[in-house]
Amino acid sequence: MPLLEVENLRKQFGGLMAVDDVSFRVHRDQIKALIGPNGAGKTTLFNALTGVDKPTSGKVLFDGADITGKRAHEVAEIGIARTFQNTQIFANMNVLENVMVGRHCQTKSGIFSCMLGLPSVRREDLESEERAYSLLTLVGLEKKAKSSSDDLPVGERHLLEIARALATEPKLILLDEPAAGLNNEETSRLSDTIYRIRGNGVTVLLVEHDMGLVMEISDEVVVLNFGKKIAEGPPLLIQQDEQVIQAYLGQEIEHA
Amino acid sequence: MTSGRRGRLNKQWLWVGLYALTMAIIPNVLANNYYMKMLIVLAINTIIVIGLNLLMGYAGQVSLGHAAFYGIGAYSSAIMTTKYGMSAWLGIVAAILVGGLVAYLIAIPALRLKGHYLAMATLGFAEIVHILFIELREITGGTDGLYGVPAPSIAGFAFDTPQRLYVLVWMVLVICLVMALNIAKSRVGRALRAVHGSEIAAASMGVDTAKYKIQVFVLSGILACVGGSLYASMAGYVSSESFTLTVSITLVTMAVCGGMGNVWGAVIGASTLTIMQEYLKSYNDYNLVIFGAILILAMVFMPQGIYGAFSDLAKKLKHRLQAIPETAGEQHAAS
Amino acid sequence: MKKWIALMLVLSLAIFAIGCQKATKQQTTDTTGDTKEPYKIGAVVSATGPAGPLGEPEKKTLEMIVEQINKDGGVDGHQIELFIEDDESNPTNATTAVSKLIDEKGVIAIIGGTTTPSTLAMKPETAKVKVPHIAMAAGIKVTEAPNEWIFRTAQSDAIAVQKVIDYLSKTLKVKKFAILHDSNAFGQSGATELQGRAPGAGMEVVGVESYKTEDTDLTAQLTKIKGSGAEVVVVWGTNPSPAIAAKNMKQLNMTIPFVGSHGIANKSFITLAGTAADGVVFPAAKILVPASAAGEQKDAIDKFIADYTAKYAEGPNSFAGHAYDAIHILVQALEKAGSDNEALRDAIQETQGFNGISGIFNYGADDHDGLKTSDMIMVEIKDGKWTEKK
Amino acid sequence: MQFDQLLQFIISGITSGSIYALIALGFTLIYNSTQVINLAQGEFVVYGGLIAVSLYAGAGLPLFAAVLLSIIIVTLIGVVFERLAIRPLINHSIMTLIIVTVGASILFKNIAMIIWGRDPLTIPAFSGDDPIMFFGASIIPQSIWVFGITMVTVVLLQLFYKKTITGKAMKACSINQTAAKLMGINSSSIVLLSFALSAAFGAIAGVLIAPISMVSYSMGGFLGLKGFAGAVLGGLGNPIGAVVGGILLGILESLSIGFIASGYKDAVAFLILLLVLFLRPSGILGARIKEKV
Repeated sequence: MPLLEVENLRKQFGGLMAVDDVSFRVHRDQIKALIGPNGAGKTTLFNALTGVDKPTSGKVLFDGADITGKRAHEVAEIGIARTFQNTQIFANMNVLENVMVGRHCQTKSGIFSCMLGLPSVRREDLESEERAYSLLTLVGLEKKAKSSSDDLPVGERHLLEIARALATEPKLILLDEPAAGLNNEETSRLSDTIYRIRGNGVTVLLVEHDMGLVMEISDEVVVLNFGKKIAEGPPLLIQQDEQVIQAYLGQEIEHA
Repeated sequence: MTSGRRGRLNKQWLWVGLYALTMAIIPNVLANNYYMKMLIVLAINTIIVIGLNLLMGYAGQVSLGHAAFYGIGAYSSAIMTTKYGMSAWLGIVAAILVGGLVAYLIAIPALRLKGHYLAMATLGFAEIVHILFIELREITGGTDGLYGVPAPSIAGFAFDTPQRLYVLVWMVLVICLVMALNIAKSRVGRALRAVHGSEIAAASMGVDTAKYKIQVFVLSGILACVGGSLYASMAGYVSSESFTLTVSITLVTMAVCGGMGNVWGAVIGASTLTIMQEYLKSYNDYNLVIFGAILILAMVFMPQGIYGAFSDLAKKLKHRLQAIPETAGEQHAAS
Repeated sequence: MKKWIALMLVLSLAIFAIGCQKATKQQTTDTTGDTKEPYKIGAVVSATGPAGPLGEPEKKTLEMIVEQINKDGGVDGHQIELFIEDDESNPTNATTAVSKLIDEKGVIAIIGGTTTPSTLAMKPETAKVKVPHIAMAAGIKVTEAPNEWIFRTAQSDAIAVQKVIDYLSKTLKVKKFAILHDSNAFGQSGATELQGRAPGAGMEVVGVESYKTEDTDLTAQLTKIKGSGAEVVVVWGTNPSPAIAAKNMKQLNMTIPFVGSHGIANKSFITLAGTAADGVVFPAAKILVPASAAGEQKDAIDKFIADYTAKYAEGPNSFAGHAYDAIHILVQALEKAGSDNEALRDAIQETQGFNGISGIFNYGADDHDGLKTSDMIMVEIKDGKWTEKK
Repeated sequence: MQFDQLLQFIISGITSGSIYALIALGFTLIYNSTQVINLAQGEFVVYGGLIAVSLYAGAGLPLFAAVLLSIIIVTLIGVVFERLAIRPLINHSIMTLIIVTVGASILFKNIAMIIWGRDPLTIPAFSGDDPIMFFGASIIPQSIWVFGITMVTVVLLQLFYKKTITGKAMKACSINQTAAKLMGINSSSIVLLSFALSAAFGAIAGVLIAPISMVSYSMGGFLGLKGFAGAVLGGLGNPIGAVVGGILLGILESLSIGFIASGYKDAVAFLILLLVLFLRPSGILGARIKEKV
């Protein structure tokens, strides 16, 4: 059974069909990439999968269960975590606390026990802190644990978001353009990190513009154009796909 | 690393202890009814602003309507005691229940709104409540208000003078402060700050944003009701004029001036502004002119509030101190 | 840079304010050497906030009279030291102000507040510590039991309302009238009282409409009253709304009589309402038409008007009169009984035949209001002038 | 209820509503350029009215000169306020800026009390007090002035937004400040302009209502509240929304006097405002807020 099944998903904004009848599957322990020219509907698709937006129609199955239309925090609890293209760092917290927010799904203390400062709350907190710290080490940000998250450069913000998403202990992580703003060296470190994430048993679905990275790490690629899926397959095949080349070329001509 | 965290926490409780002690010593130095009343008012404001800071500073949800909860607390107490002859304790319980319920009912639809729309909704709600205080004469006594609100008592000991009531208010204040600090550093506190930082990201981390927004709104509403209830016991008299839009705005001003997003900011803001407002009264007509000017200046020079300004200053000093050994050595060499 | 400019601007403002403060302090402490301890008297007025136009003349009057008394040698050789607190029209401030005056300043008697809510907030405080208290607010509850320590100099709403009821039923002989009132304490109390007394005089209240003090337009309320079949509209509020009502009535071509409250007993109403003020009738103290008073009371009124006008370049209104009466009654009692609180209270209660601005006061154990309906007159505005309506 | 009565209610509502609309317009301008709710907006109205009174009755200027000069002076006050108190904080949190406007409103209000005293003041109506009959309902000429000038103002504002370069820049700033900055638009002068314009709109409202409802130092808070409510009801940021919201609020109040009870008129108006917000979280004509991720 695949981990994630997307069936005939549609998302419409007014007259615009941003995601049009898209279906694909993500298998366990895969690294799957979602690519396409600007405005192809990749982020919209992510939003529809993670409950940020409600899909207009279609179905999302996760681990065999229908999660279509569930709210964002429920999706996170089920085991899908994500990062954001325009990073959504909690600027009012330090780096470590940002990751500790990710522990939210894995902890339980309610407002009353927190108010009273029960020992169980303290225990949970310490545990969260230790776990968060080790995740920061995983992405290489442990030295900045106590700095203000607002001061991080763009590249490190993406890394912080990855650590934060991992803190939810997901089965599937959705990465939205994690390489944006990274230099070559950082990108290669990122690909190591992504491999390590998969090594820890977390399936990866990523949106990325850096074709080098995509072709290097993904097992499979899905290509979207104008909201429609135009190709799916291993990187080598995709690179030769006529329609894909057309889509990207078309865009380049437009840009020029 | 964990030991460092422990150290920080201990320091925090040290501050709480110092604060509680100071607040307990003051009445022994300034023992007259007037100072005691001002101290009670200060403590009540602090309790309300602590709640408001959790709501605004932590969760980022603006309320321009907290005078309504303040009033609901005061009126609930007053109505229960003067109309139904209940004890003042039951009055406080009633204030918490009524206030919590009202806060819950208004929070569900209102917290779907964002930014200034939320501010307007809470403001509108407070105006409606204020009008009800005036118009429901049968229950609220109309503009004449309600008087003869009794003070609470335990086993024959009545908190009926400002000195005695202050003991009760002091206890409530310290409890509220500790609870707020506990929340602030906990999982829930982080969730609230996450909601403020980015609602979408918070939700994607599994934070049920709607739930937490409602919880913190209800909590801050309840704290304001507790404050109102204590106020009714102090004044013995409740009238709609004490719970106007101006009061709501003053409370928000206290929260912002003290420093948002930090419980101590609330304590500092409420204390400073309460004292300043009272002190400036001796300037008669110029009183509010000066107050307005100070407010503008405070914001221009301390945009992060008093707490923010001082913690910035402390950080800078720390850097300086760390830098001193080297530069000092150079200076010696030069001279 | 701009920050510093702003800082300097404000600092200078602050220094200016401190200067003013010192100047006024010097005024009050500039007294000739005397051996006896001064009598400390406290007052709480609403000098600012919505009730500011009422409280400010009260404050000015208190300052003026105390200055006069001190210049004339004080009370039995005691100078009077007056402490005035502004409650900003907020009862919460009134309760702390009372404590400040009693506990910090050590005053032996309290005058105030301006508004009914503030006074009601002060009432239990003065009673608790047994300090004689003379109120200047009109609400009926002010002197309701328990009233051991509180008296008042404002005409209670009961008197003003009775005056209006008499005028409506006996002079105009109408059967139906409508009420338009401010939703504040002054307006609500008047409206409640009017509704309570109308049936006894054989009249029916056919409409009760209210407005907020700041409302800019009252045509909607008046349109409703117009359709109610009222023969008279009674407007109970303070400026500027009754003036707006008078103008709006003209606009709506409503020709039924406009009867006001003593809240419009000031020149401001005539200025604001312009020609629409003509024909408006309202109950007021005799200070408005000094000729309506007689004997010693007339002399007192004339002197007060002359003194006040000389000092402040504007005439006093009836609220100023409340302050005049309060401080004089208190001083008389101090002369008689000294500063002991019980004795002072009894002396105030024994005040008989005091010729005040608002009337001739006769307090008693059962009467802490001291005034009768005959102490008020009905005033009509004719060509922008006040005349007694008989 | 008779037709002329109903019509009178609606006319009364439009009279107060037009004033709310003008104030709401001021809110909208500042909101668009800074995202700040200027809680001192009502004070501009008060100053407009009070300065006009001083110039007319005190300095003896002709009415229209007094009115015009008053508007100019208040505009300058708006400019000075922006330079001294808003400019230094423009990159700080919106809450900080709002508290600055709270401070300013307290400051302005009490300076006005010291200068002009506590009693309300008035100036004569622009073209007399004789009411005009309109299908059995009556209306005073000043109300027509208020309504007319509100309409003219909003039309001019729309033209300004559409036809002039500065106006287009202002609109661009309201949509996306960073992008506008990248396009070379000087957003700080746009902010200044928006304060100047909204002070001017406030002053216009002040001189227009001085003859109808008198002005006193203390009415700014109340008027500001109504203007804010109107702006939110219509949809923050949309000038047409501000006018629609303001007038609608006036009509709602006046109809609730007619059909419910005058004591509850504000409660009813606010209740409807809340219901509208709960159904349409960005007001009647407001754009949907959408966070981009």
